[in-house]
Amino acid sequence: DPQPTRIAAASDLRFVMDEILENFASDHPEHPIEMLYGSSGRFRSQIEHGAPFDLFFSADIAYPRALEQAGHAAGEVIPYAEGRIVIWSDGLDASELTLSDLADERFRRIAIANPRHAPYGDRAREALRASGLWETLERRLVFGENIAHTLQLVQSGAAEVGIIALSLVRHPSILDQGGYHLIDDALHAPLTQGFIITRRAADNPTARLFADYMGAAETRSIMRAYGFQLPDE
Amino acid sequence: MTWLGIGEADWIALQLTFRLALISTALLLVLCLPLAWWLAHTQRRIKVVIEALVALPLVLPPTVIGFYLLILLGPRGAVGGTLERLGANHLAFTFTGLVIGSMIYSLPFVVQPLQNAFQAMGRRPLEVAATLRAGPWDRLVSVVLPLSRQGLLTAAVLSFAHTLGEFGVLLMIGGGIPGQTQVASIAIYSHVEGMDYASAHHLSLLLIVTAFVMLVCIYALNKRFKIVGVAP
Amino acid sequence: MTWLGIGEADWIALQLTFRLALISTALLLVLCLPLAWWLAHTQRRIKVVIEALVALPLVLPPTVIGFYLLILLGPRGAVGGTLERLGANHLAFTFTGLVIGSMIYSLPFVVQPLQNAFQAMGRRPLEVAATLRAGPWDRLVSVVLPLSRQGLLTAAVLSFAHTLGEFGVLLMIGGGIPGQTQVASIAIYSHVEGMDYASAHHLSLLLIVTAFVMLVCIYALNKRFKIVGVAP
Amino acid sequence: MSLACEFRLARGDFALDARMTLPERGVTALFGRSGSGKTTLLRCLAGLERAEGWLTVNGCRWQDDERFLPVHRRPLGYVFQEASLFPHLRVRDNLRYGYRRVPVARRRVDFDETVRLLGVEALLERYPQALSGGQRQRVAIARALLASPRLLLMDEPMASLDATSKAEILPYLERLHDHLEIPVVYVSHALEEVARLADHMVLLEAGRVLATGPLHELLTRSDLPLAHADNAAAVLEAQVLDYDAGRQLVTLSCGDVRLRVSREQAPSSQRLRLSIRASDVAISLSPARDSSVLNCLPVRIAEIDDDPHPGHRLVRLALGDQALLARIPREAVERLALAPGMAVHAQVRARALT
Amino acid sequence: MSLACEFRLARGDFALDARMTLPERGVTALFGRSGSGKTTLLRCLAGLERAEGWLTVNGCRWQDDERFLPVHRRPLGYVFQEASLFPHLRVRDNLRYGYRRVPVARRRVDFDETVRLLGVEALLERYPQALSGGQRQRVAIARALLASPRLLLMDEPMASLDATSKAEILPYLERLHDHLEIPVVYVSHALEEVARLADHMVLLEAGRVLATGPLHELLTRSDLPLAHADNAAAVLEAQVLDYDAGRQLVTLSCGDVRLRVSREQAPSSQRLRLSIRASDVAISLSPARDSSVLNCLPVRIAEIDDDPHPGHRLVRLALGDQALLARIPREAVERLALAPGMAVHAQVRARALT
Ligand SMILES: Nc1ncnc2c1ncn2[C@@H]1O[C@H](COP(=O)(O)OP(=O)(O)OP(=O)(O)O)[C@@H](O)[C@H]1O
Ligand SMILES: Nc1ncnc2c1ncn2[C@@H]1O[C@H](COP(=O)(O)OP(=O)(O)OP(=O)(O)O)[C@@H](O)[C@H]1O
Ligand code: MOO
Ligand SMILES: [Mg+2]
Ligand SMILES: [Mg+2]
Repeated sequence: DPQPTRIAAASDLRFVMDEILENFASDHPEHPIEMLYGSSGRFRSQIEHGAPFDLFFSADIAYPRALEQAGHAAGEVIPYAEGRIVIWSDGLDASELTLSDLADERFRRIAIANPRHAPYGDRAREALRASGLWETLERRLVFGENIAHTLQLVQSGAAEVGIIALSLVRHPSILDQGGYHLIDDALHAPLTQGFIITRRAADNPTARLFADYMGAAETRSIMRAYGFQLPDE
Repeated sequence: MTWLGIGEADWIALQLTFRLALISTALLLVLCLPLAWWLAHTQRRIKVVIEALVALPLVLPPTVIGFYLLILLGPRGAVGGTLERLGANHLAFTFTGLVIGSMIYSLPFVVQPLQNAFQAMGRRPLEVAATLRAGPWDRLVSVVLPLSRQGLLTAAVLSFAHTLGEFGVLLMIGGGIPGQTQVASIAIYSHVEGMDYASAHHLSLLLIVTAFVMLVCIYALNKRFKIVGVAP
Repeated sequence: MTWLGIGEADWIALQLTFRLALISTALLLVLCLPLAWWLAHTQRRIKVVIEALVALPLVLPPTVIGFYLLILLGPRGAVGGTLERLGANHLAFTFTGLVIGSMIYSLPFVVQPLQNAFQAMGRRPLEVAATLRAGPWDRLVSVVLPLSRQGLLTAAVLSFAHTLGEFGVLLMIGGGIPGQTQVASIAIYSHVEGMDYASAHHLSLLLIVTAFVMLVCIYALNKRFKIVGVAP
Repeated sequence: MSLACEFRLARGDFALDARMTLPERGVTALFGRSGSGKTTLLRCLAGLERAEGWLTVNGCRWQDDERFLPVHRRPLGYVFQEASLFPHLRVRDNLRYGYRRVPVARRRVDFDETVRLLGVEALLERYPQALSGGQRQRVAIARALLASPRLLLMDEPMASLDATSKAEILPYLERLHDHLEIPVVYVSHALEEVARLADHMVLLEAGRVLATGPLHELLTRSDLPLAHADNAAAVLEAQVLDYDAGRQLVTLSCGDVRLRVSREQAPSSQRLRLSIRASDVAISLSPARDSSVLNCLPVRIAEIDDDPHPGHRLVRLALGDQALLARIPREAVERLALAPGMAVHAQVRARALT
Repeated sequence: MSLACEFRLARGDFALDARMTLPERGVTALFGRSGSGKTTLLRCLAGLERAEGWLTVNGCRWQDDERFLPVHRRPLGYVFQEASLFPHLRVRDNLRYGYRRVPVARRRVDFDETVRLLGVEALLERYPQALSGGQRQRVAIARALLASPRLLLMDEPMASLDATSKAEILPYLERLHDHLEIPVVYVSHALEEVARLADHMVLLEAGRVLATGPLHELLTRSDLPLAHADNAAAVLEAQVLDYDAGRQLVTLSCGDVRLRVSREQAPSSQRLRLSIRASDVAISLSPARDSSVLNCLPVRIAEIDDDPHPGHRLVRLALGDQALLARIPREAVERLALAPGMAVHAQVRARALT
């Protein structure tokens, strides 16, 4: 029984990758793949210390770049998407909200990912700063460890509203619960995401195959459906 | 303001951590004393169920416990919701919430050593004290606590040390608010994830050294005032 | 293959979890017996330092311990690197690595209750056994272990339950690889992150119920064969 | 009557079913074989066992179907059969444990005196682990006394004490019992200790009270096991007539007869208690004039009984309205042709007890 | 000589500094006041304390500067002064603990017989917590014996036993000591127990050996405290001449004099040991013919000493080459004008010990 090819993917890719993988598996049933989701930062340090991952899809292109420089990559860093951030709330329809509405006192707690290490959190902070809201809101912010955790803080109702990844709120179960407000991407630096094939997978045909599969039209349309902007569009 | 390679926010986190550990350990000791006593002495069948329940918080990953607690203590949960209806604030992202969370998770570390100590002590010293006019409270202070000192110490050390390092529960229900709920463990982890390894190492080292010095002092004091043993 | 609302991968994770908990608890008990015995009986100064060291693994957040362990056991670390040079594989992301990690983190839960039990027992029963021809091993089996049963039980329960729920250390040095290092706690958390709450609840519930039933059985057995107490 | 009780309690096969009434003051010896329930009965009195039944002390109801005075409210002193010192307290603090808990106004026992008389001054700063068995026992006795009890329960308090220590402590206990004027229940297997200290006696057998009454009655009753014990003895109450300080001799009257007993000081009271062991009484047909034995009393043989001692018979002698026991070799019974009703002379070595 | 040792050990203020030699078999009584170091010495013998010095048993070096035979390799039996039953084992398993660990071929004590003679058959299934104090002690004695020891150390084994239990156990111990042919070191405060069991005696005072020697010598030496004790006694070795089964009387010769002693059965050996308490000896100037006292022996007054007993003097009497003690009222010493060198008659009540 051959070892499946193992992909470590940032948690914002959780839903989209599941769909892509489903297609890949039916197209290439002889190439088994195992998907692990988590925070990009953790995967980066684990790969540095010998983690058996064949591909690494990061939420921030900086991580795979660092790995490449340290010689952990087989080949180049490939940018695959640009992420977007949205305002989302579990209790009300956030499509009605704008960034400046967050100043309203009824939002006692606003969840963002931790800007210190989570790329989505960093962009959320940029956006809040750019709209001059950071000082007002800072004391009401709570921080998720990664973007999926940030989503949970909002889902539990403990934070009335949050700034999270568009790719996550496009999940059908969330779309059912009402809308979201897309934050203008002019307010923050682009969230360019990239992946690498790790050194251990240099001779792994499945890894190559999956890397190529990311460029397939079917895949690209799924990515788009989850709100990602693709690099060359 | 950086000192010993540790930024101001981290100093605050450290301070918060020790406050949290101290408060939850103290509260736990007080609450668990009667429970452990009851467990040590009851003959009732229900005892084994309670004993098993006490250990259960350990069984789930702390992040998951934290998640369920977040729901429970948040505005829509049974506890948080009730508080909101009473005009108070819910407990998610509050220091009180952290205290509750770390208490639940450290419960077994306090109950079990105490229960063992009480069982090992037996009833004899209490009987003797009673014949010498000591009432229940008096017996607790003058006999039970000194004689179960080793168990109390273990309970306190395990609970305290464990709260210092607690991460999952605190992360979930704390929200990492600097100065309020961002404890050292979360700060260290943030540094690691953010690849600020120097800060992570410094803060880890400081936490370890402080805890180590505290523990050595406690154990040394304990040894100094130790009963020499029972034999001969 | 879904049964009780729990998928195949989760069953595997659950099995892995129990195997890990069993193995690391068993190893810890064996290793900690002599250490706890020495701590209970030595008069040397260094004792307090060792006691403090034993509690230290608790002080850092598990994820951070896991991170340091990852460095240590990985191909560039002192341990992992040495192994690689000797032609073996490093230990990061292996089941062995998980065992080492969970043992380090559970160390204090095993040492301290055992040490307390040994201290409470005193030397008298050993002296008596020695006058009745029991050699050191014989005394261990026929006197020390039965008389410190409560402490052994506490040590085993705390270590076992704690390993079931351990998340941070295991995630870091294990990487959560299905079938190899993805234990139940990581699986549950994955479900939570993936908003597959149903699976998370099912797996949590199963873990809790299994652990609860195990604990109740253990405690009931313990009660059944219990010494009735010391007083007349 | 000052202490009365009735207790029922089951422990496995063993069942305690005891009812007794003790005098207001003075020492009651609790006597019985190993396992007969002495400790259990003491524990019931102390309230350490929740027995069915009732207990009245000095007119106060301590326990009945409705009430149960908790142990720490019962003003008692308890010397446990087994080691009971607090291991975490020095001897001084063990002693002060009960002492401190009695309000100053109600303290009736002096700390320093007790410490001195029980010979534990030199041990005050030690922990119990650094004491010998006998030293521990003395500390435990002192600790119980220092709680100024109104009921003193002592479970073989002198079992592991040497004769000299006993000889030092007994007179102190005697004085203390007098001084405190409280009932004392005293378990001991040493008949001599009991004869010396006790006025009253309760005999237990398999959890039941076999007999209860004044010590001197029970000691000589041939239907009870005491008269047949190795160290069977009679206890006589006698009137002091005279004290000869030079020869340290007291002359006493006991009914019609006169008795002489050696004694260090003049008796302080008009009455003295004497213990006369069955083995200390010899019978002669004629009065022995040139013997070292002090007393040669005219007595009448009341009864000649079997004696468990090999080759002996137990002879009950009537001395006025009191009784003496004599353990006589079978050979002598034959040789002297002793028979009930005969008037003989008893050569008696008596000991003053109080 | 079979057991010889020298030990030095310090414990706080207390220092043990004991050197002694014990006979190959037979019982050595270890006597001394509370805190004199008896328990400590036993612990040194057992190897439970790492004392300086050396110990040789039956020609084997158990301990010296180089060697230290660990406790479990020393084939001994130890009855501890304090409770020592394993709380996690039933009485049966407590008893079997040492028994099982002795290879079958080396077992010299019968399980069922020991259990029966110590009266613990009914307790076998109980846990120690469900036993009374005396029951625990009996189990502990049985347990030590069942380990078929080659050296038996007993620390006040009968302290909390009633007279009847003692009377049942003592003959068994006696026989066992004979049968096992091992040295026994026996700590007891009861002189009577000691006089009955022991051949040899070691007197301890403040950690030092005050005297050591055959029991009958030490008991009557007036420079030692024993002769002045309350229950001072002499022990005589006598030759059996005749047994009168009907009267249960043994006739013995002790030097030139004849003695008669009551005894249930005919003595099994030609020698008997007699204990004669100082308080059981009366002096008369003329032989008393019509007294119930069996023996009226011609003796010579050797010495008249002070006696701690009020109003008494201690008279040492020479009986052939052996000695008797008599505790005589001062009054009688005057009245009969007793003086050293005088020939008098001793009225003696003797007890056969073996
Ligand atoms: N749990 C129990 N199960 C069965 N019997 C018990 C239990 N506890 C005590 N006993 C019995 O109760 C009886 C009374 O015990 P107690 O301690 O009162 O005796 P005691 O008269 O003090 O004896 P001793 O002189 O030996 O101290 C004993 O025969 C003992 O075996
Ligand atoms: N740690 C210690 N510090 C000081 N003195 C000690 C210590 N341990 C024991 N002792 C003393 O050693 C002496 C000998 O004790 P040991 O137990 O041998 O006496 P013992 O002769 O058995 O007395 P007992 O008849 O009372 O049992 C005692 O006086 C005791 O107080
Ligand atoms: O690396 Mo993430 O996508 O912030 O969890
Ligand atoms: Mg008793
Ligand atoms: Mg002793």
